[in-house]
Amino acid sequence: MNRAANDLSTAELRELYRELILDHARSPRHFGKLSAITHTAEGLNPLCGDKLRLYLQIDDDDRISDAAFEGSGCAISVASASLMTDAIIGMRTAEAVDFSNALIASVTGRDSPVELGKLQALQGVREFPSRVKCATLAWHAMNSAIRRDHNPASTE
Amino acid sequence: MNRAANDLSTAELRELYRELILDHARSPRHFGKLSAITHTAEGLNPLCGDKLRLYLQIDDDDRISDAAFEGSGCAISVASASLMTDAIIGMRTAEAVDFSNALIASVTGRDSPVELGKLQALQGVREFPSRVKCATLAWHAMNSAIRRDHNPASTE
Amino acid sequence: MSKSLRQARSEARGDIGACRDDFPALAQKINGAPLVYLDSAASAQQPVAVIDAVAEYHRHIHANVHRGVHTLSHRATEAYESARDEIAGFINAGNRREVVFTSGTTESINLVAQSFCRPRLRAGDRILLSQLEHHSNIVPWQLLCDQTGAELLVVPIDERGELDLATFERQIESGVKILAIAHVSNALGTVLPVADLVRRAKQQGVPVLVDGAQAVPHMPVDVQSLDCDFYAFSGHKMCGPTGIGILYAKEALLERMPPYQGGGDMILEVRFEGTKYNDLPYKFEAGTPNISGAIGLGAAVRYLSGIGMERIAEHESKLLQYLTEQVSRVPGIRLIGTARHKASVQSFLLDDIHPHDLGTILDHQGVAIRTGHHCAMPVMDFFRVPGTARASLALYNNRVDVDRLVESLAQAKEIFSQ
Amino acid sequence: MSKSLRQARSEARGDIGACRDDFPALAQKINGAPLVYLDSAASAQQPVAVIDAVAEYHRHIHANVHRGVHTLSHRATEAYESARDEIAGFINAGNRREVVFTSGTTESINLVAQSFCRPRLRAGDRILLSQLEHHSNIVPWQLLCDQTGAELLVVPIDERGELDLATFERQIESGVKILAIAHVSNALGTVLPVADLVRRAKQQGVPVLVDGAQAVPHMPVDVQSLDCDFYAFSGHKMCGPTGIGILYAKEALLERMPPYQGGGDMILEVRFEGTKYNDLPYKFEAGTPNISGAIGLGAAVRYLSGIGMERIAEHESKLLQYLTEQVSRVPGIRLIGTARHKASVQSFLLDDIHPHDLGTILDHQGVAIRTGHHCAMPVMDFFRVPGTARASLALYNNRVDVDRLVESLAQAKEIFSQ
Ligand SMILES: Cc1ncc(COP(=O)(O)O)c(C=O)c1O
Ligand SMILES: Cc1ncc(COP(=O)(O)O)c(C=O)c1O
Repeated sequence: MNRAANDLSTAELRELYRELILDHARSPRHFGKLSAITHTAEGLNPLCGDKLRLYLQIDDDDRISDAAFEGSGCAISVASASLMTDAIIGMRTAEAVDFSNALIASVTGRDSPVELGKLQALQGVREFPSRVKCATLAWHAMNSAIRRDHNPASTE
Repeated sequence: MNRAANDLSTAELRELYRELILDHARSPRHFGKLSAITHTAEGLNPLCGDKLRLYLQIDDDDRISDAAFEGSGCAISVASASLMTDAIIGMRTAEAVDFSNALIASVTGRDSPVELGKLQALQGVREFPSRVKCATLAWHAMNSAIRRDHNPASTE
Repeated sequence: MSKSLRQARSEARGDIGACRDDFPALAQKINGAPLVYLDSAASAQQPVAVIDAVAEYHRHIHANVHRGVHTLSHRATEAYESARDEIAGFINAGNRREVVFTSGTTESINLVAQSFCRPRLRAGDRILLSQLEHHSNIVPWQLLCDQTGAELLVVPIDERGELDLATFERQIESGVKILAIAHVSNALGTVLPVADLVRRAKQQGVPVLVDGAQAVPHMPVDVQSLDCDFYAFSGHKMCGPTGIGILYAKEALLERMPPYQGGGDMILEVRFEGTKYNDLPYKFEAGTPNISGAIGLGAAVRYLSGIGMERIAEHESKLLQYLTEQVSRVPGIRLIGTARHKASVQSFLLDDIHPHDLGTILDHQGVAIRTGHHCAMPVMDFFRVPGTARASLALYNNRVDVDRLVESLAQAKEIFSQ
Repeated sequence: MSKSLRQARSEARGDIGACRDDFPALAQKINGAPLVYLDSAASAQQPVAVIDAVAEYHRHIHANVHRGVHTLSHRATEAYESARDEIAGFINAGNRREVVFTSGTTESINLVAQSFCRPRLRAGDRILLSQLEHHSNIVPWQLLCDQTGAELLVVPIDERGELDLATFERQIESGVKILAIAHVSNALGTVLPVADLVRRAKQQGVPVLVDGAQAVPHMPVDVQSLDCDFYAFSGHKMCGPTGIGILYAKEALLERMPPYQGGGDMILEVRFEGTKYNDLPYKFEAGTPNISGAIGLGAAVRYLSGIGMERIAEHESKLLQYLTEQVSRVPGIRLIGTARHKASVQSFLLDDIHPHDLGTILDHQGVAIRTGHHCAMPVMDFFRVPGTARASLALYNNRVDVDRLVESLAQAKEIFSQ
């Protein structure tokens, strides 16, 4: 394999596996159960066996007062779930769903990237179409949980 | 289509549909039931829907004392059944089966043509591989009848 | 004349004759004569675009689908799933989840019989078919009757080969649990008034399966406007590969149906204690699918759409009219199937020549027709014939084909007049 | 070096390396690097001989089979049926009637579950599988349990990925109605002692289905010497087309089994009052078969036989040994599947890198491996891993492929050590 191609390839890989992603993958935030759960959903990625359960606590004001997740998955899906839970706590559900849809559209490359703050780190998957499903799994699960959809959210 | 090819093709066709074949197809001998039936078998050709039932009367001496058939089929299969019933009446069963196997081998082109008398007329099918099954249907049915095999004889 | 010139001229004339050159199989000689292929109702030939799409898939794209992160697997999955989208668009399915890849019409019908009907049928329940069905739309229901004690009810046909609608009206009100009916008869060419039949069935709450094997290749089909619950068809009859077909089904029904086969890809999670099924349409696609078949079918759909199903229907309809006229003029011809609304097929008998003999004589002059029962024995029984000779058309046929057919019928008469 | 020279040299060395050039897909670059295809257990690539056989079939031979008198139909039938003969010879079936074309291993197993087992199972009856089965050899049996009230019994495996034979000995005597077992595990590579298992099962009168999807491509298989009742495999894993597979079954069993699907071709006679089924193997081939798939599979069998299954087995076995050695040396590697008798597959994990991430990093360097549960979730559960990375070999792989794999594992470590 020639060196130039190799370097390019490595650069793209480093873009995908940024420090922030690897950090969240190794030490996911909000990992575990919640004491009071109002909404929950499962996310399954049959492609690689990523599997997570998302817990939300939504208050009377329709605000996500707490969020957590359990499960196992690749670095991308775990980091994505970790970053997501961090981001959505405190949002109203409608806001969270809008944000989620914007993120999904952005990483699938359908829209031009929106302002995502830290979640910008997930943009690396745009060059890796087969990994988009990993990045979006938690977000699909959140949408299901808010919709109170009882089928496992699948990215297929 | 050029004339030479056309003539050749016509010659082969005339070889297949000889006068003797057309005559037996139009006026099949031994067509109908027998009054006393000791052996019978059905022959089916799923390819074209040829369907015949063969009736044999076999005496204590293992001799075919009478034979007849009913059913419908193409010119080749009806003529073959007609010629066959003509030929086997009076034969011992072992002899009939030998004759049948020789005929089948001959028209399928597996053996060099044997002396078949009138049945020589069936040799025309050798040039028409898709019609061999028509020519052999009655013969397979005869073999089944003598074996007392209760499945319909099929040429598939 | 160069190909492009000929094409330009024929396109200017508004006909689709030039497409014939896209089909390599049609350029060969058979028994010394140029092939006249009048057996597309049994299986159609493939244009180069389909042959090449399949070969190219295997040269550069192939890997197993849905389960891989590597590039080829991703490419193969994209190609396979785009074919589904293309097919969904072609028949105007509500969405891609309603388009299930099967191995053909036969499997599609068996799937509906076993997965949709079997759990909900009781002894004495009725299944309504018509007398002009292909065996593939009869035998699955007979097996189901054996399994459940249900009974077949058959809509009769008349001498033209049309449905007896008065009888249908009575039958549909007699407690039928499913209506399974052809869109176009493969033996007679009759086009059934499917939209009307579906409307009547719906009034009675009867679900409807349409066997579209002979319709999709020959006319625009819109499953939403037909409003049927299930629609089945085969790739190989529409210039696509063998071993691939489609079951279209309304999403709400598929959701409630148990899987037909078990295996890889149709599950989300397998434990010995129990298994979670995958989403639609995957729940019904167990095991490694016919990936190249799906891709070839996608290419066939693109090819047909490129010409336009309206144009194809018009071309075939004119040609069928010409064929029927020309063949009718042959002394001793008896036409079988003379419905007012027909597509692409004409069955006939000549004198007392058995169809099988006719087939051989025509073949010897390069003219390929089908002879026999056409997997529609009840139709043969109705007309009290052991079989028919059947000429069937596709987009690539033309008047020369019809003229050659008529010439060779004359020769058959000559040989049999010895 | 010219192809023929290279081929001559490698043949002189007695290896089969030159066959790699027969596979066009292997000559491409992926992400800028030459493709290293280590995913043949999911689906193998096709040699030109197979790609061309299928294209040539559609260019000059295609028509529907079994039902036509015209030349193309006859040629297509001959080609289709010769493929059956070739396959029968390849696995040493007793005769061609025992070789049923299906759409793949998955359908073959579903056919046996539904047609052979379903009518003879009662609530509480037992079906014996092993813990290393592919989902395609689990889910059909789970569906059958739902339908009949039968129960699954599972032969456990040990840490190496070998069957626990002591437990098997007890289980096989506990009133089992069928044993359904892999010949080679797709996730672990374990070769099961199938002939011994069959012998023990026979002593108890238990019929045996062998899932040979991962065996037939990699070693000589003789169904008569194995003495199993059913043997299932897929075309696409053995360099043949997708959408085609085989069910081998003993004639005496097939004779007594009801049809699996109903449709054209599997019948002799259809009346609404009842239907006569066709002879073997046609009784089990409803509808227009995957004709080009069968012909492609015939070509694949000719290609593999031309090289020789013994030579292929030897080549792969040496290469697997090399692969396992080289991979073991990578610090942080955990091998999954270390049976004493293995074929063509090595699963592993690297550090705490998720297999999916590993797959992406390798793919980015042109190395295609499979990652995930490999449709064998119970195996993953046993090893308490969410999935593995799996490198799998075929006749066309070589040491360079292995070396490239090892290099790219090193890069993965580097990326993850940030
Ligand atoms: C051991 C084993 N059994 C069964 C199957 C299923 O084969 P297919 O998907 O071709 O039906 C596979 C491969 O996917 C396999 O590896
Ligand atoms: C009307 C009709 N239905 C069903 C079928 C069965 O299709 P297939 O054999 O492709 O499954 C055919 C063709 O054979 C047909 O013409």
